[in-house]
Amino acid sequence: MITVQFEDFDIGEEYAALRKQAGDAGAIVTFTGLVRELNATSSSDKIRSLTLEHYPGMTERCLADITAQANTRWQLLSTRIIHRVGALQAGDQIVFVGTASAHRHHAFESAQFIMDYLKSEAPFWKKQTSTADSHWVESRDSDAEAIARWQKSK
Amino acid sequence: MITVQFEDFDIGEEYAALRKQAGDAGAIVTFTGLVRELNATSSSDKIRSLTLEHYPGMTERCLADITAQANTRWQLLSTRIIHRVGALQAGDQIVFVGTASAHRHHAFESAQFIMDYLKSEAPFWKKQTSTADSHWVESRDSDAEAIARWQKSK
Amino acid sequence: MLTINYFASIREALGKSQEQLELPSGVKSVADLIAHLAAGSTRFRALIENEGKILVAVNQTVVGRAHLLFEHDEIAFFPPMTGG
Amino acid sequence: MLTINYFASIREALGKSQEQLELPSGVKSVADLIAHLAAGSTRFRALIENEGKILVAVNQTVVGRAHLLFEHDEIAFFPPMTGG
Repeated sequence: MITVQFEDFDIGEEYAALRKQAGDAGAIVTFTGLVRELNATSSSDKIRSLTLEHYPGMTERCLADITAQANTRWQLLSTRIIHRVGALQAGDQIVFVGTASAHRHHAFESAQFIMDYLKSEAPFWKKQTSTADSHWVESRDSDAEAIARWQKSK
Repeated sequence: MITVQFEDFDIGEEYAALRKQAGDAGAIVTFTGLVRELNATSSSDKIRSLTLEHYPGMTERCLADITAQANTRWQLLSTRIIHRVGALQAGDQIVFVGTASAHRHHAFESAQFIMDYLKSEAPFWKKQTSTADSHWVESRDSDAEAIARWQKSK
Repeated sequence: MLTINYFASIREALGKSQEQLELPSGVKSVADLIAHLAAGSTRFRALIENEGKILVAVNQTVVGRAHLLFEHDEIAFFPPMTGG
Repeated sequence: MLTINYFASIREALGKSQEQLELPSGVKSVADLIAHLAAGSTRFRALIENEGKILVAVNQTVVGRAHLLFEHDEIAFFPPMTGG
């Protein structure tokens, strides 16, 4: 299931839903992304808030496509993606990815794959307000490199 | 923190504790291992229960050593390992590994590393009672191979 | 009629999130549309000339500049994604 | 005095989980101890001869058969681990 929402989410509830839906799972992996207080580019510039924008329609489609790709590469019993949009504060939860499989490596790798593709291909944009200024976050080369790794190992 | 216990555990609570302890984390990964109903070696042989035995003292020491190794390889803000012992039923939770880091790849890889080493090096043994019989589970080559992968990428 | 969406820094720079226009005669591809929009708007021209990478999606799929356009296409301009 | 622990299938096959014995004279290494135990117990001999891999830990660290033993060592025999 894929959800783009303003509201926060509860990891305990999401885990319970994955476990229930997966049936005979041997492994459940969850990833949660949070708003860091310290800016990655400067240790003194403290992030006060983030605003997340998305492209309604294309975002959901893109996440569904990433999930479909993960399902062709690994044996998955259930997957879950939640991405928040709107105004967020330092420490807030931004994104959740959960995967359930019979095998632990399938659950681990698919969750990492979904996060790597989500970062580079799903139409979300972050605007960051920090102690220094307010600006749109720039994409990072490391995110494109994370994708290249999966394409090589196909 | 490392715990070997008879009691079940709650993913929501463990996640909340990791998040609190980690401070300025950008990524939290959780892995939960569950008792599968279907035997990996036969699709008709249903697992009724598992009994988990460990080596008190050595097990905790070994898990602490694996955690220390993970901390030298990745930048981690907090880690958590829980492993249950005693009698478990199909569908029960067996093991929990949680990692928190500023960076998502650190959180993902360290959780996978801890699970791989836990499986091959921590003194736990499973006895399985299924529809067919009752026997000690044999170790699998794939678990040793998972370790070899980390040694290569050192 | 084409629907054109602008997101994030592009939306802010243009001061609008959406516009609709008849497929202009002579506009066959995304590259043609960019040239058409740049000819009609100083802000759009500045954006194309000064901004780094600008992505284009047609009908919610990212495409190259040579991609052909048709009546009723949904087009979007946005910077590289920074979600997650 | 040595403390010897047996776990899992080894414990079940021997019918005991722990024993204590004086370091026998002539027993310098893990291999020597295995030979000593096998000489004194049909069950232990059968286990060593028939079972696949048996691991040995001394003072809670897995060691090879050449590892030297000392007074007060804590020794353990067990099959390969299957946790997680």
